[in-house]
Amino acid sequence: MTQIPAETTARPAPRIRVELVDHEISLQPLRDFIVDADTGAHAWFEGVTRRMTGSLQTILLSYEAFVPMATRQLNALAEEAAARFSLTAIAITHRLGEVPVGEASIVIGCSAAHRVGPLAALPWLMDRIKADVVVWKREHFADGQTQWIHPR
Amino acid sequence: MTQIPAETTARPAPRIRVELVDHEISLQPLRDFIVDADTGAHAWFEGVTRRMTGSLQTILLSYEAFVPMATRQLNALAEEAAARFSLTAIAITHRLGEVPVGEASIVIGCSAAHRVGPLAALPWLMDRIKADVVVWKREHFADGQTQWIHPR
Amino acid sequence: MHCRVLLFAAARDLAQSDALAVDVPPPVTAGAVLDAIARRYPHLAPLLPVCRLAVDQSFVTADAAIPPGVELALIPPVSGG
Amino acid sequence: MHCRVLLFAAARDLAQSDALAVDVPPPVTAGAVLDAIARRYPHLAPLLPVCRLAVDQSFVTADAAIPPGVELALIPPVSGG
Repeated sequence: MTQIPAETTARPAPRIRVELVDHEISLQPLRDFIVDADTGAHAWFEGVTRRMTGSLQTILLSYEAFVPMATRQLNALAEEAAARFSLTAIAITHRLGEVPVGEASIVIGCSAAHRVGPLAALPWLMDRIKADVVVWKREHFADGQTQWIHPR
Repeated sequence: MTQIPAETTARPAPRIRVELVDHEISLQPLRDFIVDADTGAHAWFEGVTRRMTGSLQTILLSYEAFVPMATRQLNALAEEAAARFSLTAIAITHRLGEVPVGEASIVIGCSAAHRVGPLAALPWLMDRIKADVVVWKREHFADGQTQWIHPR
Repeated sequence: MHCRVLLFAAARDLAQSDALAVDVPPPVTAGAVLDAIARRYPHLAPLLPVCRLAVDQSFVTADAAIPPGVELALIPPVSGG
Repeated sequence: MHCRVLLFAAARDLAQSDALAVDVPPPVTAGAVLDAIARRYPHLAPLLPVCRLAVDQSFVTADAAIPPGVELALIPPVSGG
């Protein structure tokens, strides 16, 4: 935070919140973070463990991360998204450890005065996260097999 | 619902829920509606009354609709989005009447097995809704003036 | 043909009514209905060029024929969402 | 140069350890580190062509020089989100 008094015409710095957590992701604190009286558009993405991948039944996914690097990457992506898409606030939470079917592994929320930026930011962020952020998913199938997912 | 037993390979019809309401929009029923064990991706948009439009301070917005036509249009758009973006479920709620600063006038949620469809569906739907759905917004400014918003 | 037309938003405020009625000489097209409204309700005339007509809750173009007994609605530019 | 490299996901399972150590002859580049890992840990060799090396938590290309004292991490294809 700067000590210089804000000018009313100055665009405030975007608010950014990045977390890696080992428990179920609560939406309410994320909503409280991205909402303010001057944001008219809020967009959200939740990635959730689903039951079927092709004909294989998933029991749960477990996620592991290189935590300090992933945290740094997510903060950098959030900063870049905020600048590129004129966001007011952005929150990214990735869950690590076991994530049962129906629960979220990632939640991204972002806000701005108008809808175009937040709606464009979500797919951009998800593409970048899936390409580069050092988090790995392991599938646990109903037949007892497990498998690291290393897309090529 | 059909009486013919579902084949496991058949793609079930998308679930669609459209509502025009005159009270604050609750997210939880919408989440419950779009979530199931086979949807891995949920995307959301909330349009919220914001305080400032340019240098004018908004106290609240009020919305009016040609309700039967708007309901029909939203159902048609939801059907088209579900087909175009391979959605599993889609929920659109538009609030009518007065919507104070910080509360949502519209919430759209949609889900699918994978993220691309829901993320592409939201901006497509919002563009179509803003172009064609027979809902009108009236701004109530802090100085007591009101104004119908009729974008050209 | 005698046509009743539903009004909304600024159009309703300008007309101070949620519907209006006009007599439209044949051929009764959507454009002819809008022209008849402009003549009969000069207060509405400035808004009409940006309005659409909905027939039985579907938008139609200006050359669309209007059969008797349909529901007509004057649709100013929308601003939902 | 003696290099310690952090391991994750399938690479860690294959090596049965969360880090490995290799001696890399000069010039010490990221590519030379990966080559040294492949020779010293043949179990890891099939995964290495799709792995990236991170130096002090930033990805580097194969020709990047590796100075002493940095933190090295072997990054298999990621699958977060």
